Amino acid sequence: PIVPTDTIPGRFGFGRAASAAHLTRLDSDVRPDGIGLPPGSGTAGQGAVLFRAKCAACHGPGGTGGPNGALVMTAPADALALSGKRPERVIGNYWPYATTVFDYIRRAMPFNAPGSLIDDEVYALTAYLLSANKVMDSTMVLNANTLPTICMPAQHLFVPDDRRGGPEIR
Amino acid sequence: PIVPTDTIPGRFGFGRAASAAHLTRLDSDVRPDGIGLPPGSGTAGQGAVLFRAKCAACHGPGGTGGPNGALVMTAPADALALSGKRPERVIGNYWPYATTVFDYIRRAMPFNAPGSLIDDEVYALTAYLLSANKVMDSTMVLNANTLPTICMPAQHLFVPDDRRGGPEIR
Amino acid sequence: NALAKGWPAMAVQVGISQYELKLLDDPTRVPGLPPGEVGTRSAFEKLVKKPSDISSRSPLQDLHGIITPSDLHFERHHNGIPTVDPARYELTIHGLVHRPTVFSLADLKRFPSVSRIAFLECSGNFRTGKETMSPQEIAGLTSQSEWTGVKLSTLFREVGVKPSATWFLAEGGDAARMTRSIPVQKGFDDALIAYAQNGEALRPEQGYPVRLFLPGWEGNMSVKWLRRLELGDAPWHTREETSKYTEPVRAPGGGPGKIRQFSFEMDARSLITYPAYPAQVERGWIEIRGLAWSGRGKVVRVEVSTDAGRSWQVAELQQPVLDKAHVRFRHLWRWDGAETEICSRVTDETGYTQPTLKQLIDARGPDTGGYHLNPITPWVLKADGRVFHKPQNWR
Amino acid sequence: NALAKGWPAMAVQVGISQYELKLLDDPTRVPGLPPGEVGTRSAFEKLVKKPSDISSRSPLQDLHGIITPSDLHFERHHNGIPTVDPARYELTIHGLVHRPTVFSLADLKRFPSVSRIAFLECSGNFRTGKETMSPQEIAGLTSQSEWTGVKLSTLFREVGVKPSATWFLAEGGDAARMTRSIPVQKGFDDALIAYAQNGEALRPEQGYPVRLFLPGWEGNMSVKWLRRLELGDAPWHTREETSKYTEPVRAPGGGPGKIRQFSFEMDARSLITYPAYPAQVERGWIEIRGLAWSGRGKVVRVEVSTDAGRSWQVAELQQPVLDKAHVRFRHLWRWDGAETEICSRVTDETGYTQPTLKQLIDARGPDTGGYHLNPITPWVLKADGRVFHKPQNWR
Ligand code: HEC
Ligand code: HEC
Ligand SMILES: [Ca+2]
Ligand SMILES: [Ca+2]
Ligand SMILES: [Ca+2]
Ligand SMILES: [Ca+2]
Ligand SMILES: [Ca+2]
Ligand SMILES: [Ca+2]
Ligand SMILES: [Co+2]
Ligand SMILES: [Co+2]
Repeated sequence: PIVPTDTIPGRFGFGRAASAAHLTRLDSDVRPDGIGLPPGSGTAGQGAVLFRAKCAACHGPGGTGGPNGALVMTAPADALALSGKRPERVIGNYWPYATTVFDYIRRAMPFNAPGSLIDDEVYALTAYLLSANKVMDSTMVLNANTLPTICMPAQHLFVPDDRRGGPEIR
Repeated sequence: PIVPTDTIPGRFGFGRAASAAHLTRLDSDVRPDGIGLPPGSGTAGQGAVLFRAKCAACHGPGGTGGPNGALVMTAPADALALSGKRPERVIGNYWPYATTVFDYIRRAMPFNAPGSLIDDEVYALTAYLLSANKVMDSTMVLNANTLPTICMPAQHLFVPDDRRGGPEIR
Repeated sequence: NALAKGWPAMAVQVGISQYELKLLDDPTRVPGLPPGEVGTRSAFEKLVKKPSDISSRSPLQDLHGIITPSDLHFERHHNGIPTVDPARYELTIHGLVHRPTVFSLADLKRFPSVSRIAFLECSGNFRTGKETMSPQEIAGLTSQSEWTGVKLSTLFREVGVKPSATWFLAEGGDAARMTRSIPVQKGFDDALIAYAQNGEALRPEQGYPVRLFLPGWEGNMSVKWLRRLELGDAPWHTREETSKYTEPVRAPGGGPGKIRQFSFEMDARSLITYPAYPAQVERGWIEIRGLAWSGRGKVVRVEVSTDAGRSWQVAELQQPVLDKAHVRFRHLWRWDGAETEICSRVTDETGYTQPTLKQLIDARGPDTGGYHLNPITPWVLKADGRVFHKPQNWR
Repeated sequence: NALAKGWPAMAVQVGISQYELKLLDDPTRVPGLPPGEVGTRSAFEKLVKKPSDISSRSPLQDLHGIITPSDLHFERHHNGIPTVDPARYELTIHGLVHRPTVFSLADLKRFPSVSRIAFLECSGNFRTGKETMSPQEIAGLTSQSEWTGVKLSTLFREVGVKPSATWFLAEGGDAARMTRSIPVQKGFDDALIAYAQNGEALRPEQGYPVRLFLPGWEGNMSVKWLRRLELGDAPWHTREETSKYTEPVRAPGGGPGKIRQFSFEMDARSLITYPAYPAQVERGWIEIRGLAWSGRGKVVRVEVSTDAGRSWQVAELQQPVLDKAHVRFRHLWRWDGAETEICSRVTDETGYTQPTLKQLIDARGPDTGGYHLNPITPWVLKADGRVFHKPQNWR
């Protein structure tokens, strides 16, 4: 006889519960609203020193362009527009959220030793890059409270893709 | 505008005509009606000498079984049936056509040097195996005329597969 | 040429380098290996065929989905793998044709091409005898690829096959000069002159540079390293269709036994590949997985029994279900931990349902030999979760 | 670990052994090589990807059918290929879920599994600029596999995703800790937690042992070496969805330009892969062959023009045409030997037809950058049969 199949369960029960310690170790992302930012702080001055030592070889002096690309605007957008040149897409003129700078440096930089910076260093480097990009006052102490308050010039340009197929070319 | 596709041709014209010489070199199969058998001839006596030299190491003395299997019936089927043993499936009790022996030896044997026998040798070895299997008189000269006349005991057993799917198990 | 032949096996065994060991502790803190010209299999995966002198079996229990990686496609050769220079390769078509023609590999690739995913199975693909046999050992002489080539019907038209032609001979360029007689109708139906497999040129083990591919028919007929096709008005009765690849069967009505010849189509078959020896499972939910196929068309149903064949449940078939192709079936089951037997059976679009070995032997007689055996293949699940083959001896 | 990394390339270059050379004269007279544990590619075939520091391109012009051999699947890494020990591998799912859970690889394989054939394409997959560019160089960052894994929806149910969860973060275990925000709906629709590719375990380059696979969506989001999924109520705006993988576009109505973000779906695209640079063809019948695909569903039509886009003919699509999958198209054409331009365009089931680059730039503006460029890609056929890319410069 052909009998009906076993009812598929709501849960299979495979896997183990994730402990709080496990999640603390693993959960290191940062959102624009600041959720995920760790304790600690840093300033642009501290960041400048770190940047020279750990970053400038790849991103150029002051982050203005090296073998792995610029991180800092070199001229105001207006000046570039007048000169007919297109501005490089860097933090100051393209990134919509300052928290992303912290998150990305912490997870991926320096490229040859990712995960090697402590959180204070990441705050300091973020402060350095944000102030070099003129989106933050160079004297401000960056921490979990101040970082999410920084407003990025390009933020209002971002629009989610609303294409849904169909004949239109966009 | 969407226009209709080019008409597909009767011929593409790729490839070159096969010359008669090319086909003569390549076309070396043999059919039960003898088509494909080459000139030349051989006897079981000649074949016995060749077999000892080139075949017996793999198929045993007289072809009665070696590391690569028997080619010759060792006892009549009746005797085996009486003894309860199943006869080995060899030329004399299983092969439906004598021409196949010639064709197969010529294309594939000896296993370690296929294609190394001349046609007279293949006739001789075929004669030897057919007479050892008692389907041919040991004195007969085997050639393109005589080989297709040999009648094989198992021939009437062969039936083409006539299953065509459906529920039946056969 | 052990190096050229042996490199992939070597690579599997090279294992993990010192550099990689360092990475293992925390791969997020050390840059990884750079992109390459040709990818590698992970050093942690040991995926190998099981070779004998004349064949090599696909590791069915290790595979997922329906595509067999080309380097794990089963092998069956009658005198080894020839090395064929593609620049010198030629296919000759002659006999009962209006224009005997020689095609180079480049010529063949110029014709309209087709691709299809289909299985290839050796008709001698059943072994049994001991409990510790894996799907690979029992039925590893089946594999599936996406084959690309020119339809044989296109070449038949090109050379002008005469109406009197009813059979053709396919001959390989290997040391066995493998030769089989094939009805011309199959050439018009769906035969392929294949030059590619899973996106790339055929592998040498599968007939590089060109093989015949006859969907659904016993693997031996899909002649590899194909060099010649001769059109004729009768079969040739080559050694591989008389002495071999034939089955002693009972006569209809019970007279003296017959020998079945030209048994081309591969009968519908299925096999559970998980759980299967040497896997060990835990009680609770188990997804029973396997392959089902038929040489006569599409699989329409696979049923799974978890109580030694007393009751059956319909398994899910992974879509798309293709013609003459391996289909992946899956069936979710909650195992209570008691010893039992699990097995599968397939039904194809002709209405044929996979039989037990006993049904096959009853129908064909005990002398039938090893070709075209497609029995239901039960696995014994022990209370400790180990899974064993249930030997199906009859000789 | 140059050996382990380099072996396939080495094997390609090992060439023909002395023994094989002897065979080449007449392979029918010398026994061939024996069956093996792992097959080899023919030494006559040189099939390689084209690597840069960060990517490696599939040799589209050398491939047949729709399956990309796993070792020729394109690569794009953001800090190399990590080596992940499958025994230590874990996937953690947490955030807005009822039961934060850690799954081992063995756990993942116990869940109900599915397989599907689908393409994966990098959204930065268009290069142009000189005539001597092959399909591999122009568009080699797309490949297709049969992927097997567990549906993400199955895992979502297992951990109990809360109704408030609208996005999830996928994080890789590589040195870039690649991170993307993905709408939860995609997880319920058709996302896969994949552990196998073309029948075998994922290759390291494609995320061994486990990757996310989002059918039809830009490749970067199908995070490789997947180690963590966090459910949340907003996107994270990671660097790869802000600084990268976004496109400057014209504002609707012509205001100041905008930056398009979260452009997930890969627009329908097609490309002739034969004849294409560096092939040279002869006048007469030519089968024009190529690939077509859409991230929004099925391909419904491919048209081919052999007169620089003045007229179009409907090409044949190789069946089965699968959802979000490369489809092989073919079009038979008789070339009279006069210089011309050939190209293809696809239409998908949403009614979208592949545009020209000019249409794309007109719509998006000249500053749009290199993501999501899917233009009609013409080939120039010279009178001597050589085929060249027609550079599509706009910057
Ligand atoms: C060894 C070379 C190297 C070093 C050292 C290095 N970087 Fe980078 N950086 C790169 C590369 C390469 C990329 C691009 C990675 C990618 O796109 O996947 C990058 C990208 C970035 C980006 C993102 C740029 C963008 O526009 O998206 C930032 C920010 C950054 N680096 C910051 C830093 C900081 C801060 C340091 C020092 C702590 C640093 N980098 C050190 C190589 C380096
Ligand atoms: C080096 C070993 C070897 C030598 C020498 C050899 N054979 Fe064979 N022979 C084999 C093998 C192995 C097979 C089975 C091949 C296969 O099935 O593909 C075989 C099969 C045969 C068969 C078919 C048997 C059957 O029942 O189907 C015949 C006939 C045969 N050999 C005749 C000969 C003759 C005649 C010679 C000498 C000229 C010869 N062999 C020399 C190894 C050898
Ligand atoms: Ca988080
Ligand atoms: Ca002939
Ligand atoms: Ca070789
Ligand atoms: Ca079921
Ligand atoms: Ca390795
Ligand atoms: Ca057409
Ligand atoms: Co058969
Ligand atoms: Co995008």
